[in-house]
Amino acid sequence: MDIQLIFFYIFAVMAVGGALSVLLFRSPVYCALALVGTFGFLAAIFILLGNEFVAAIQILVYAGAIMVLFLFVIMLLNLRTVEPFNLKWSLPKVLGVVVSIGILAQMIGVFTSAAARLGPMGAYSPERIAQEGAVQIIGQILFTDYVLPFEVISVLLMVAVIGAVVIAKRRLPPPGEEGR
Amino acid sequence: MSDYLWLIPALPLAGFLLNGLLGRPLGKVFTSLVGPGAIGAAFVLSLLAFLQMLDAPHQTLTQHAYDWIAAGPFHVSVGFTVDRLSGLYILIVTGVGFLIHLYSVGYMGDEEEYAYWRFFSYLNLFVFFMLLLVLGSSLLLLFVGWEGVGLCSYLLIGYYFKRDSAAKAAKKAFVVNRIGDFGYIVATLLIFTTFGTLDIATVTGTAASKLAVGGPLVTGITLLVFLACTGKSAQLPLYVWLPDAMEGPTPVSALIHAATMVTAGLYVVARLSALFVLAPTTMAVIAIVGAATAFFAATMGMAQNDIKRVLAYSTVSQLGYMFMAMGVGAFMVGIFHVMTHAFFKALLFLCSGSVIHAMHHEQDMQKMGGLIKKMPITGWTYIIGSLAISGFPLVFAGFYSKDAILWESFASPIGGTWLWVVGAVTAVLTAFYMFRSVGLTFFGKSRVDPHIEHHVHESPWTMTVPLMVLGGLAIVGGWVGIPHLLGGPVHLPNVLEHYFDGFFATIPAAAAEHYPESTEWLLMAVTTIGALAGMYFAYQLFSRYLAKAAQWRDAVRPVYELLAHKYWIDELYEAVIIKPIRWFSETVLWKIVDVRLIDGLVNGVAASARNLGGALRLTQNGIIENYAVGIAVGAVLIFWWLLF
Amino acid sequence: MIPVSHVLSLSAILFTIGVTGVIIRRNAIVVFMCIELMLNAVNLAFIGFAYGMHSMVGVMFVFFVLIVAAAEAVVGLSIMLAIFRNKGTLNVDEINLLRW
Amino acid sequence: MTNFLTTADFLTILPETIVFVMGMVVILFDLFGRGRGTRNLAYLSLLTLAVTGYACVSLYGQGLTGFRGTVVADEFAIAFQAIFLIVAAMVVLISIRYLEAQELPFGEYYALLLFATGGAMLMASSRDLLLIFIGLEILSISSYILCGMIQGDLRSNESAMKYFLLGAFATGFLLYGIVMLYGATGSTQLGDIASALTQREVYTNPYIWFGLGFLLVGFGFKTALVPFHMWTPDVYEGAPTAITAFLSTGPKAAGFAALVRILMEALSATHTQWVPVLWVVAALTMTVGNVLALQQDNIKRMLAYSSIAHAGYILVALVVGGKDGLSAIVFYSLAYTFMNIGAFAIVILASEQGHERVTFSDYAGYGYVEPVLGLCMFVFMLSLAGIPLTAGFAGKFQIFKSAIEQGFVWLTVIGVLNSVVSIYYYLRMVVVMYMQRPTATSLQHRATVSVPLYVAIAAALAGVLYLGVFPSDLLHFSLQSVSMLIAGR
Amino acid sequence: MTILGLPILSLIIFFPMVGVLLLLFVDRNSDELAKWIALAVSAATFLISLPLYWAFDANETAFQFVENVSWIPAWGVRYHLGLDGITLFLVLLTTLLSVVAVAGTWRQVEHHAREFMISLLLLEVGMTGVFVSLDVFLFFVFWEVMLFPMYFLIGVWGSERRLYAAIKFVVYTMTASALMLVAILALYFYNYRATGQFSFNIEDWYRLSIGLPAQYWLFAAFALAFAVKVPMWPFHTWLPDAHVEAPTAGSVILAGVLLKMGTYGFLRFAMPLFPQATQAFLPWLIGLSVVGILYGALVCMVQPDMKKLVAYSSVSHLGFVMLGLFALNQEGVQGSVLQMLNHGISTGGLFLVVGMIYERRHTKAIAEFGGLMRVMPIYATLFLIIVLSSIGLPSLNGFVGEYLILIGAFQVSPVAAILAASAVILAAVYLLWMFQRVFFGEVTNKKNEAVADLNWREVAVLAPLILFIVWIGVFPRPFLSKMETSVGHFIQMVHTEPSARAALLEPHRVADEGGSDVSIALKTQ
Repeated sequence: MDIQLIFFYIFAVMAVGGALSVLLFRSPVYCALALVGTFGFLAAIFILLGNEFVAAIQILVYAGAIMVLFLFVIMLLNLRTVEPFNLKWSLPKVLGVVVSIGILAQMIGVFTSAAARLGPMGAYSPERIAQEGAVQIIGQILFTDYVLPFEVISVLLMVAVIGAVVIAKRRLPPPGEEGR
Repeated sequence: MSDYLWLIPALPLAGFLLNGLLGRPLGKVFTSLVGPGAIGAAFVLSLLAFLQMLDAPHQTLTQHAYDWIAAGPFHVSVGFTVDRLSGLYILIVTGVGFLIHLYSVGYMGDEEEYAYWRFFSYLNLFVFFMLLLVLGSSLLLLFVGWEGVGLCSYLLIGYYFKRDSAAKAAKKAFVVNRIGDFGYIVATLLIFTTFGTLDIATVTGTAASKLAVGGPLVTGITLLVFLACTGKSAQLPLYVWLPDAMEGPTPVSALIHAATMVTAGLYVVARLSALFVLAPTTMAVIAIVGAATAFFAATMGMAQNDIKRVLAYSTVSQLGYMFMAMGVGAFMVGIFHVMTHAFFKALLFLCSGSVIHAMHHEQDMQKMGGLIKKMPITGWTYIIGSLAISGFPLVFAGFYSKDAILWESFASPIGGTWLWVVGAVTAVLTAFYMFRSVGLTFFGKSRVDPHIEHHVHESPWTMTVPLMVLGGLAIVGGWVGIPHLLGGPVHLPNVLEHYFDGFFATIPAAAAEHYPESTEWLLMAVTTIGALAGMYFAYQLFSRYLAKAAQWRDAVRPVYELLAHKYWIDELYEAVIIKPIRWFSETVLWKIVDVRLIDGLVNGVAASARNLGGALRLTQNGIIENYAVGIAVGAVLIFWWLLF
Repeated sequence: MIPVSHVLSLSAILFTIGVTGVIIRRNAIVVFMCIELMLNAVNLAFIGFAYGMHSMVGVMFVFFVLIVAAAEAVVGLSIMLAIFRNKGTLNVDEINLLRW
Repeated sequence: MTNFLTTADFLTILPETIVFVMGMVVILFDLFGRGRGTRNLAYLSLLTLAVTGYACVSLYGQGLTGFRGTVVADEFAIAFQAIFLIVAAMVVLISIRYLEAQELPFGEYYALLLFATGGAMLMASSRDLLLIFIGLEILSISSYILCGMIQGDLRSNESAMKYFLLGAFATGFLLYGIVMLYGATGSTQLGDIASALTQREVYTNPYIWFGLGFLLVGFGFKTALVPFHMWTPDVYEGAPTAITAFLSTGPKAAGFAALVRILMEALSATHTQWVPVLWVVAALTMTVGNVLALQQDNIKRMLAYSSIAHAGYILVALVVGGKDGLSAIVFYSLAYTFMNIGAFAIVILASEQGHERVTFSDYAGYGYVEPVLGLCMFVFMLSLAGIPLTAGFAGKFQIFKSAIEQGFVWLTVIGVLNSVVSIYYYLRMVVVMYMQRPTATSLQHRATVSVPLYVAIAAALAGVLYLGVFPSDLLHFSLQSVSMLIAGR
Repeated sequence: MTILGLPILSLIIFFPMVGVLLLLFVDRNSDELAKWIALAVSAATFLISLPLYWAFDANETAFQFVENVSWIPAWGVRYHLGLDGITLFLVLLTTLLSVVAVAGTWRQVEHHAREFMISLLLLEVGMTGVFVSLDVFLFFVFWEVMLFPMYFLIGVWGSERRLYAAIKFVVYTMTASALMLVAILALYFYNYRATGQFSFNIEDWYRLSIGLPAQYWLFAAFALAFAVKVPMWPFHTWLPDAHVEAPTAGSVILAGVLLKMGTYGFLRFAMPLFPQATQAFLPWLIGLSVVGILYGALVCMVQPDMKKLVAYSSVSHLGFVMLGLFALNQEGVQGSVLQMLNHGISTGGLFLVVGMIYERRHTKAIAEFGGLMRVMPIYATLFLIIVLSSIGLPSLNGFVGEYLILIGAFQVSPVAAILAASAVILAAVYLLWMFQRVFFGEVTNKKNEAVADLNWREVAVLAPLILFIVWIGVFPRPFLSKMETSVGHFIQMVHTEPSARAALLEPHRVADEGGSDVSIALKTQ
């Protein structure tokens, strides 16, 4: 049996485990760490799928930037108060769980169904990527076909920055408390 | 002259307007002149018209005033007709009307509170409508008058509007009449659909050709018309309003509820005789109803103590007589009695009015007595009237007309013995209760309240003159209809018969078997003697032996109560008809159907929408998770729809 | 050779876990983590398809999703910061001034 | 492979470019112009919008496409861009006094407004799911921030957080939808998807249905369709009133623009599938929105629910499709913009320093305190209720007309009955304004004067009445604007 | 066709707007001025509308004074007005009653007289518009817009439960007319399919022949909208509430004109557009009319409140109107059109007089009164005349209409006619009973001792009504002759298949039998 596949399954199980622990850990900090783990395993799976570059970005941006931001905020708010595990099971929640399991069933059903079939084959076979190098190809596409999204996304980042400033920055701090 | 027929009703109308608009500012003298004046003038014109009519072609004058209603085939014009029937009627109406107006000047002279001018304007208006009724050449125009007189009687009965009894009586009169009018309206609808017109001449002219004898259609029409008549002319079962109508001022009772309006029913029947003769069933019904009314009313009359009520019931009873005549096809005789009755009943009412006037509006006969000395003219005229109505032989008007009726009820092809018997008994009863009232009022020792005793005196000339004139008429009025049996030997013609010769339709099966004169003599003798006995007996009993009268009354207490309470008919109607209807309307229709069902439904819809909102609101509990659940549920449903 | 359907199934599982987390967790930050999990599931699906179809579109998409996720994280976390300052809790079921 | 960016490319996105660039300029001004109040920024933004409007007008009819067909400046795009510009302009006008009254003296506000507008415009003009997604995100994230503007106010924070969390959640669904379409067709460009769908084996591919479903969920959230609507009232109520006015018109219209473009250009082959779904959703949306609005005492919240209902009406037009139906979407979006922002403008005008007047009882006797404004409010309410001679009626008429034409009789009946229900709560405002005596809490004296607000109200009134009495011109315009979508079908 | 080259109909419709504009500039506190302006404007409108009567050609079947301008080309909507012998009188009635309403409530408006008068004038605009629109869209616009001034009249100036009554009035009507809108749209497309062009022109629609089941549904939708307005039993329950709560002017207009819109709707739209459906539903409609007649009358008898009583009496009287309409013959329809006028005048008058006593005593409960005859004789007299006309006393207007209706109905369904005729009894019962309780007897209630009799203004307000009551009763020809042709045309329309109507819809004159010239000459036969 193909070694790739075995690794895939291993990482898959671990990713799912990480996800579940995000779902089930009580302390936000643990959750965050579990999420980092999940991202790691996903990155590994990306490698298996032949996209080392994306895997790297995944680690850098997600695990590196985003999750750090999460942890930073958690620490900042020092949410030591561990969320009591009673999830307050209300009827809607139960319904929700049932429903999401339903979604899962439907999705698996579709993905494994015979009718499901991939779209037309593209030009970028793993071999080509291997010889031309993923970074070069991506760069090329990014600055030709995707130049507009690339430019526009900057506006998005700009908005995000402004937003952070507007919302989080303290105007007129309350007396007797230095801004953190 | 016929171009000016419209003036006859127009004059009273003008009088009404003048009195109504200017009566208050210009005062009593003005009113006293305008009111009777207008009617007097109308009487003169009527007389002229009458005379011209007599030698007009077909003895008919007609005038087309203008087109009233025109819609498609339906077309009614305002036109007036004076023929032998209406000619006689307008004379009665304006003539008697004039006398009564004159009388009212005195009678209502001291009227302050309720406005003298109102009274006269109403009275004039009444005469206007009555003339319209009589002269109208279309059934619909006739109906206008018909309803108009109803309105006026409503207004005049309610003249003393402060009295609740008066107000109620007025409403009762109008409503009961309306029940009859319903019949009239439907009848006209049927007539229009049958004849395509409502012009009386055309209808009566073509009736025989368009309607099958005894057919359902003609029977229906005539029965409906008769229903109207029972309302207007106070026959069973709709007579109940007339006794209460005595709440009105006495001249009103005299004019409207004795002489003119109440005979409108007979006028209509006579007018449409051509239709009625085609409907034997209806004729039988009319005869029976008439006889029954005559009898019942008479019995009730015996137990009344209010002088005017006695007269009221006698009116009902006499009207019954007239219908009996109509019912047996003796239209002429019926009209004859209408005329004589107009004279003597108006006379009686006016006399009673004069008494009441003198007695300061005391109407209870038990508080009277011996008045003949104090007010001779009134007294004697009253006695004349009583003799006339009781049919004192040979002299008085009533005798001839009533006797004619009785004879016809026996001899006519429709009539029969039983009819005659009822009539005869009624005649005796009539004589009895009339002279009961005479005795109680004018003879015996005075029972008058001492406080007012010394005020009692004879009435002014404006009142006594009409009394005397009418007294005269009450005597000579009958001489126009002397039966051949009596007139033959001394060559006195039966003027009326000659006058109406061939005017009224006759029953198709007119092969009336001929009775020997002896029978006629016999019947006449029996009734006459009975009547005389009744008169004498009653007179004696109620002028001299009151105590004995009381004893006998107590002996038959239940019967007396029954009569005194008019067989509890009013209470019966109240309980059986009025109450249930009101209950149904109030409880079922309004409170349940309207409020509960329909509105309940309407508001229910609105409420349920609001409640639904309230329920859905609960999903909006502000917790993010639930909203997420909502999204997820929606997603699942959509997938499910799309995939499977 | 990894069958795409397996990759997709994995992404489906992750996605569902994310959804479930959003529904049952009460701490806003954790809820947001679960959303990030969903986004990752999406990324995985993109990569899987790109892998299966030899296409680069999916890969490109992943980058932009990443950036969007980052931007959302910045804004979202600052919003939570503000809320925590004012209310002292991040339990979503206690933050329901606005309802009905 | 070589690549020249031609001027056509840039012209195509000229409007968006102007808005984005000027947004940044506004921030710079704000940076250097601290303390000089924000009015100038407002006027700058207005100027920007005006210029952009001019750009749109001059591009109209040229049918430019750029960047390998990922963006177009066709009539449809420009029609909606014009709507967004009008929305933005009116929101700027009503914001000027609002910011001062609520003591929110910062210029990022206008910048974010411009960015949001730009995002919306991008959504309307792009023919690539990626660009649509990015535009959507720009719009959404700016909206989250604008909702949370009032720092000290818990309600504002809460609405921001709810909007954000649920928005991100829905984004997840949207993305998954895109993945599926990508997986089934190998592309994210609408044109390619459409051409791929012409092959049967693609058409029967369950990925497509999944993608369609996920997309509907995502856009259903943005356009607040039942059952994805629940966030709407909370967010609208908590957000600053001016922003509520924006949210209820701008993003909604943008969502519809994108949805229409996707469904018509990419997925029109599958309409037999999504029409029945949207039929049900439309009926639910109208009914739930109206019925829930019956219960509200808070005007913002009432208008939030009513906006759900109006989304339902627009959805009817989408379900009906065809030239008339789609043109009705354009028409109704504009009409709704006028009447809704007009109503909000009056709410803002009535509110005072630091105290908003958002409950019905605040307006007892308002019609007599402020006859003219009361009358305007009355007209806006009538228009929202869809009474003749107002824009609301013209829009509904066009919608129902097309619905009947296509034979959607029952949907029409549901619609008209719903608008009857809506009369009930819109008239409640009238009842309060004219038929109740002023109370202690209600507005007793005339509100402070604000020229920009008056301008906004006047504009809204003019729009409502003009579109109501003479709808023809706009109808022709909107018919033109959607014609190419039908041609592509 | 115009008078003096003026677009007379537009002038009549929109002249009140002049008053509205003037009033907008009146200071909100100067009530007197506002009233005078309103009075002047409405009176002027009435005067402007009067020439219509003489200018109208009684023998022309086509619509007259037509104005036809394009309005909304995108939908094929046109500003299309016109008048026929039926609407002629409805318009005149509207303008007359508007004047009466303004003058009649002079003292009753305690607050915001300016707004009150504005509403009244706007109402007049709407009502006239409804009657003269020949474009269905235009009609619908007026039909709906006109609700809101009325809504204000009830809601702002009404009595205790005014809010409930007002919203009930609006929602009731709106619900029905919403369905009518759907039907209108459907017809719009039928017309498009048939002719290939979008048009709301009623004259075009008259040519549409529609398949059967569809025709039933459409007729039902239209009929429902109009039946609510009439109101026909069982859709009448908004009426008592609205009337009881409304101020006098509101009641007068509501009873006098608004209800006529329902009957007019049947006459102009529901029946000619769907001849077969009309025939099919006829028995039911006749039945409902009769039920309404009796039901209204019976419920009237037990009403403790004068206004409520009059309101229910409207249900009964409108039942008559509908009955005549459904008789579908010259007598019936002419009678019912005439009865529309009569009801407008008499019931309007009744509401006025009730309002006058309400101004003085601030109660409408019959039990509160008694013996007023002595305190206020003039009032009593005028009241009685109006009551009698409402009872349908011959020689007053009510009778002419009702009798024609009965004649017409009897030829179609004798049973219905007889049942309806029995209402004459009930009418007498409930109205006279009220009259008796209010005016007869001693003055039991001390409050009534000092009540003032009518002043010159109030008499002047009632005078025109009384005039018409007597005039129509005694000499209805001037009215009947003007409407004869149009009514005949209407009946022909209903009796001919739409496909066969081409000739009918060509404007043509009918033979001049007893046309406009009315002879009062006294001819002898």
